[in-house]
Amino acid sequence: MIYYITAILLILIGMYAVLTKKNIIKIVIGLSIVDSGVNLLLISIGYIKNGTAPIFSVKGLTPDKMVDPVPQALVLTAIVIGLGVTAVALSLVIRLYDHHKTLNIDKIRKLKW
Amino acid sequence: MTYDKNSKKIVDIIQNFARKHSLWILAYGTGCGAIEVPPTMTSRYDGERFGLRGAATPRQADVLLITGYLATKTLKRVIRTYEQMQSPKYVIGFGSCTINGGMYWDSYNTIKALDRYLPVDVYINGCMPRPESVISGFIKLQQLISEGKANGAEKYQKNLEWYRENQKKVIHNWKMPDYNW
Amino acid sequence: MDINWLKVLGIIITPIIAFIVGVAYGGIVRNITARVQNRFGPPVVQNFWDIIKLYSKKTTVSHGWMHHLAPVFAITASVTTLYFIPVLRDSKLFANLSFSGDLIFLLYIMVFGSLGMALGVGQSGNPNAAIGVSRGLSMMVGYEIPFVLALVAIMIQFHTTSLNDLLAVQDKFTNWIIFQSPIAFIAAILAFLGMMGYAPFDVVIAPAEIASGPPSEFGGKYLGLMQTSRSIFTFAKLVLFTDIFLGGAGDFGTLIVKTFLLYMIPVLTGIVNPRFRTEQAIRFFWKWPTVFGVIAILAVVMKG
Amino acid sequence: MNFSPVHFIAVPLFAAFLIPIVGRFSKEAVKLIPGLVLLYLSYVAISLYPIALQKPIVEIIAGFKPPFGISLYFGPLAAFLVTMVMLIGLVIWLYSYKFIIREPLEKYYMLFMLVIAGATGIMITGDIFNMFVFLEITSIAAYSLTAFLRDKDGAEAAFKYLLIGSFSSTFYLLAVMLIYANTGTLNIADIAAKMQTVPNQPKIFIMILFLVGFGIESELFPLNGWAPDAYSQAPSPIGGVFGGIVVKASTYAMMRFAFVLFNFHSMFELILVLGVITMLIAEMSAMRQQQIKRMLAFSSIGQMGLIMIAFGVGTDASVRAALFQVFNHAVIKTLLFLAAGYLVFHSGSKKISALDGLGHNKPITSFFFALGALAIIGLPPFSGFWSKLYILTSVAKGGFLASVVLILFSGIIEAIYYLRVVGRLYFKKDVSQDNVRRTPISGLVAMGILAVVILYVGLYPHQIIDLIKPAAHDLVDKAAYIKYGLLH
Amino acid sequence: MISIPVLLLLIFAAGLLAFIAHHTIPVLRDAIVIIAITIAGYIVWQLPGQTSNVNFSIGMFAINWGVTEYSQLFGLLIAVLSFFALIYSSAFMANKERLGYFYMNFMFSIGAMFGIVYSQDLISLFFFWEIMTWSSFMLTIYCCEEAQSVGLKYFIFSAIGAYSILTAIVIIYSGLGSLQLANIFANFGTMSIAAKLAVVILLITGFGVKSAMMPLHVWAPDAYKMSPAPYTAIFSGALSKMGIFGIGLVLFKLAAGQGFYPYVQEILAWIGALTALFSTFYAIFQTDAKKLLAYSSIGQLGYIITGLAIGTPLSITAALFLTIMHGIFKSMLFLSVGAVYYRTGTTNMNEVSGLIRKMPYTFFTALFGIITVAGIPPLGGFAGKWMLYESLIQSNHYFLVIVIFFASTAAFLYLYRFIFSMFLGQEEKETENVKEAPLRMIVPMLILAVSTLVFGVFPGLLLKPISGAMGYLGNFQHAWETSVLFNNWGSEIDLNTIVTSIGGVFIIAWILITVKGYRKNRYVTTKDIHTSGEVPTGNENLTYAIDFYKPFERALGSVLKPSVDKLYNYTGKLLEDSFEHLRYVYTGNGQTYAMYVMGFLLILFLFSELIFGVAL
Repeated sequence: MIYYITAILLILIGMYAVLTKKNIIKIVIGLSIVDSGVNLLLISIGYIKNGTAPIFSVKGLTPDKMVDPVPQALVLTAIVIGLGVTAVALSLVIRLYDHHKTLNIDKIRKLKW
Repeated sequence: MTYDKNSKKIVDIIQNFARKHSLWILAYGTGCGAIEVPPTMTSRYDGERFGLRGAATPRQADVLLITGYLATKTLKRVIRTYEQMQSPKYVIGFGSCTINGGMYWDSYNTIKALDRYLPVDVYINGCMPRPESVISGFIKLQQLISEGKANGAEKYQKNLEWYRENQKKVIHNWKMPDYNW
Repeated sequence: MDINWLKVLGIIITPIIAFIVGVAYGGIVRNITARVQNRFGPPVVQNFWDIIKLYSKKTTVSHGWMHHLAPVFAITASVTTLYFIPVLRDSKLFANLSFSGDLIFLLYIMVFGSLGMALGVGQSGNPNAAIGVSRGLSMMVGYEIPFVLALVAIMIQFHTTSLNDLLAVQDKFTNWIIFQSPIAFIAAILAFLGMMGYAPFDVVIAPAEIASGPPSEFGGKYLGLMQTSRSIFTFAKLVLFTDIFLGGAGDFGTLIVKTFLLYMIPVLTGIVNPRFRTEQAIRFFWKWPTVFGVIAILAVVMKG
Repeated sequence: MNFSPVHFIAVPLFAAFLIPIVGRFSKEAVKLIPGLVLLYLSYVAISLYPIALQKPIVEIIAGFKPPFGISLYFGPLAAFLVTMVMLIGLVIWLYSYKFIIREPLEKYYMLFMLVIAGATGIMITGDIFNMFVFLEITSIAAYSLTAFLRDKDGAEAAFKYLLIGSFSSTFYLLAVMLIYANTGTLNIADIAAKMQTVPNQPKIFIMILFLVGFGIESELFPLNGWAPDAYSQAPSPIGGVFGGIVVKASTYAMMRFAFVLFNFHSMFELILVLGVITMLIAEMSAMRQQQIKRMLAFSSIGQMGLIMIAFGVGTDASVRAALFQVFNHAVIKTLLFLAAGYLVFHSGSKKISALDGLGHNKPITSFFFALGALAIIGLPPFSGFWSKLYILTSVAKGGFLASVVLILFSGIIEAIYYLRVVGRLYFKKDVSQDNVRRTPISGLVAMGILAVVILYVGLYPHQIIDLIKPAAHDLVDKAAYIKYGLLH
Repeated sequence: MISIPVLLLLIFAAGLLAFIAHHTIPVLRDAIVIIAITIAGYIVWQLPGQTSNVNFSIGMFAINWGVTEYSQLFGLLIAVLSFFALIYSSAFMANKERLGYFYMNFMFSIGAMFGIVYSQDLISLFFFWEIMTWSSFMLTIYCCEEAQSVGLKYFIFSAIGAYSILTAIVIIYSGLGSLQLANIFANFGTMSIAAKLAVVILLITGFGVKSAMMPLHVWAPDAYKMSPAPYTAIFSGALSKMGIFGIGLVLFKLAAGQGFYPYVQEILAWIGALTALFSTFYAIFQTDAKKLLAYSSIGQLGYIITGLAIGTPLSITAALFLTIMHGIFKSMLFLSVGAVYYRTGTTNMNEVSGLIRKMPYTFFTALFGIITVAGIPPLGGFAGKWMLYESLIQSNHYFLVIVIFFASTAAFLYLYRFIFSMFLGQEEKETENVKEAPLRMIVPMLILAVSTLVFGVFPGLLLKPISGAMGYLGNFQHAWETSVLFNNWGSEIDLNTIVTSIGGVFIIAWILITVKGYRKNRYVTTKDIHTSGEVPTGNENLTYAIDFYKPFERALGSVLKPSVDKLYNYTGKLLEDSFEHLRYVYTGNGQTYAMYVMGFLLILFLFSELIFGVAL
């Protein structure tokens, strides 16, 4: 249960950062936190307390003792993708800072209406 | 159909009768004589009894009434108006000024004898002539018409060069279209 | 093709009669005017002399072929109008072509002349003439409204658009339309004032202001033909009104009396009135005469 | 040859991998490779089309049968959309061939290939998580392409796109997670089969997440803040890519889920309402734009609204109409973006006012733009007319007369602003000084192809309708999807 | 057998070929279009022999093309007018720019008009309607930069009209499931009353835009002014008739027999009459000849609409007769204005005057044109006007007839103004070197002019096809003879007698006045006028043209002040301003957009019960 709560808290914290922080780096960090939260949530779906890896290494291991392997696979992928997005985001932040000399998102709104 | 005063056909008699009894006046109110025209036409003397009637434009008029002295500047307009009228057309000189200049006999810019510039059929003497004399002038004109003697238009056309010469002598900036009846 | 000689005869003599009567009326009017102004006035035949004189002018100045045709248009309109009006009731000789047209046709053919005239006048290039035409056409829009209102009222009252049928309705004195629908008559007669062009609606030809307006470039035979046309047209209009409102006439005596009395209305109005400006005239026509016309129609509709 | 739908994903991905490497040796090769890939894929798509029409091709990856392994579902709808994507892609490649002269070329083409791979992946995959991956591939490539020009505005637009796009992927991932938690499977057909058993509450929750996630990508109204910026700041051909490929892919996903997984009546109504709002606001905003590409972007959003309205009606006929409009919009909007690209290039400014009189200077490009404008307004005999007509009839038959009126109203607005631009092109004094540079042949051919398609579809609409019918049926018929998807 | 697809293909192909030919072999261009329209004319002529309709289907819509007597009437009008206009334009447009564009759009709009009249289903009707709209739009903006906003206005109104039609089509489709005209006519009564009323109103609005019905007319004057003269002839002569065509169908095939029919009739009749009245007033005060004619056109279309709306056999006869006559005389007038424009380069009536001696044939055409418009016997307009008045009076529309009569009397004003300002009046120096227009322009104009006389004397020539068309519209019958017209109260007019008497008197008077003093006639210039003796010099302005009807304007007072055009502009501006505010939702701040997303999500969550019926 704690995983779910933590995950949701992480998502909410991230969202809060994204929606309120003016500094775009903080926004990117927020996105990253949201990402982590979602990943945590995802992995905790398949988690079973005292479960073991879904490898038939030990005799008598029944599927209900194994954690679900699929979320793990998913999370791995999701983490990679999240990393990619963060990388792109940060590179964009650099570009933005180059052009605007500011990191305040309120000042970066030349394209509007 | 050239007009021949000697041949008096029945048509001519009717036509002359009609002309005589229907004189439409273009009163060129140049001088002080213009003031005498209204009494002539209104209730007191009632020129309409003789078929006299005002005409608004030279195209419709038969008689050009020159009521007084003519400045050289006005003369040009009068000539133009006369030339725009359609024959048979008559000119009545009104007052002494048209005969010999009258009180303007020594003025530098009035013409003295209208005769030299336009063919006058009837002069009405006086300075100014009273309506009675105006009417008598018209009656004289009517007589001339019925006799076929009021042929100033023919005279003017025949002696056009002479008239032009005289006219051009006093009117210096002569820019006029050709004579068209 | 068999030719109806009676009709041919009528066609030939009707305009002649109309001309004589019309010109004579003109002379009488001049006399009456003179009397009102405390003058003697010209002889009654004065207008004949005028017209003969105009025809006997030796020269004519024309501005082109439309100018040349203008009086022709005018005379065509007046003579044709006359042809399509039964001059005497139940007369075969003077019925002319009245069975081939009706009131609406008459309304239009009456305009034919004005428009043709206006065209010829236009070609003369005289600005005064153009101003006159402008005023004339504007005035026409003014007086046509009450006139048409009155006519429509009569048409729907008697369920016909034919002049002959209207004549047939007014078989006796009490059936004259002037008594059957007096309001329509008032509207029509007010419009008639405008149609005749006497004061106060003579702004079109205001001689002292715009040099007699439309005809200012016309002289000699053109003016003569126009005067002829005007005389015929006056007579035609008078006969038309007599036929519509006063029960027509069985013989020339009655016709002369009725038309003369009718004619006196605009003439006497004209003698004692000054001149309206164009817009005043138009507004006048759109005010009371139109109201009368509308009332006339409503009265008919109410009645049944 | 034995083609497989896997090629649609594998070949461009491989090409994307190859391009930077080849770029070290030959720039020409970099330019050529995407063209070859797309040509090949078009060929594959066309040769697979008849097979897919008979029976959807379900390709099993790595030997696990569905619902366990990842499978590709290449039905009539996928065939239709993929063919469309290939056509658009090919045209855009042809156009980019001379248009993109800015380094790094290999990155441009690599990202382009990634977009193609991602978008086709979304369209043909039968696995929701797989779809997430493709969605992310598409998105990341799209973010980068938006900022490709490396200018101030590009970076800003890309950042906004990224910000909102991250929300999209987050919500989508959450939805995937919840589905997995509730059904224990990731195969769409399997989920569809098991979805009946899921209680309403989580179902609605999932649905909302899906709706918002894909709503962002398919430019529904409150979620489309990124779109105008991204469209207008990306290189012009990329505008076409967005309008014709990226957005269509996510629209596909949304519709697929809507029809197969949820099938709530109220959801369709919501989509319809959102579509109307999107359309109206976008068209009204487009009316006052000063920049041509931004105007096109708003117009694009408006068209998406129109498509959503048609989907929202939810009948067979309306889905057909929507798919027709999807196709037409992809073709026409791409043509418009391509033409606008050269117009902007020649006038040297993004402003509409700078386009004055270009019609005399650059007649062919301007002509294509005008043709596209007339087509998107919906004038016969161009293709836009028919799809609009179909949408209107189907919407009216669905009983939404108010929507019909609003569609027509926005059509008038659309006509106004497009004609203003066209008018400027042809009926103003020529102000541009650009008499030297000419539109390259490749660009003209690219636009020409699209123009021909527009005219051809406009004159013979029934040919494309014959293709759309099975596609629409594929989308609407849930039972068949489950049946084929699970290889029963 | 040659039939409708061949006709359409021919015209459209000719348009494309002309476009191509212009860029390759310009000589062929004119030949192609003229030959094509000639062949098309022949095809149209022999179309009634075709009994079978053309059927095929596009997608789910069945397309059906066929000939009815009603469409044949319009088809012939289009063919004839297009033929003359194209011959005219071969001279008029010579040496102009972008002729390929011009001829292509010209042919397209002709083809689209044929398509409209021969469509037997609403889809193809709408399809061709739109083609007609944009091709005419293209020609409206053809001339110059100023035409831009004009064209846009035209397009917006056309779009409103077209979309009204489309909405109606969509309603019909959802109600009846078929778009075949025959089916719709047969089953229209089965729809709900609201749907029926909506369809009728929408269709009349849509068609009314093209026929410039009053509140929807604002595009017409400018559009007519801006389009090139040969096309304006088609624009006003044939294209506006497509609206009439549609209104006729709607009134007699759809609305007739429904409960609301009398109200629709009455309202439409009044709209038509007021259109006629007000457009006449506006026409009087125009300074541009083409705009004047455009307003005149609007007014004439108002008469026609009134005639159709009254719906008695006589009034329909009148309306259809006027339709054809208006096609003829208005194209004549526009062509003559075009000829003046061709020689002087302007259509502003204050700038040209006194062209009568320079361009006598053009003047003759214009003269016949205005006499016909005025409805003065003996030319063709009279028969139509006469029937219209008679039908109005006899169907108890007393005040309607007054309004119509008022309008048509006031029409004399602008007609005179038109002919006076351009052809009569002073001969100015600027027009000294003007010559008569070339033969290829004169001949079509003169043929049309003479045809008005022919139809004026023998209206029966037109009434024959018209009574066929009326038979199609709903078994309306009205007796007529070749040159005798009857009204419902038993009166008649014999046009033969009328024309003979007018002609006879005219010719006799003409001969008399010409013979009298023939040799003493002197022709003088227009400078030789009574100017109180003053001799006008060359640069004195003696032309009375500006504010020609000032007295009338004063008499009208403030009647003309309120302008629908301004109202539309104001509404448009208001709308655009509101759009301006609306687009501020796109603030440009990424964070705001993110908030929108979250907000939307939250709303969906919070109100899910409201939206989806399930609480979360």
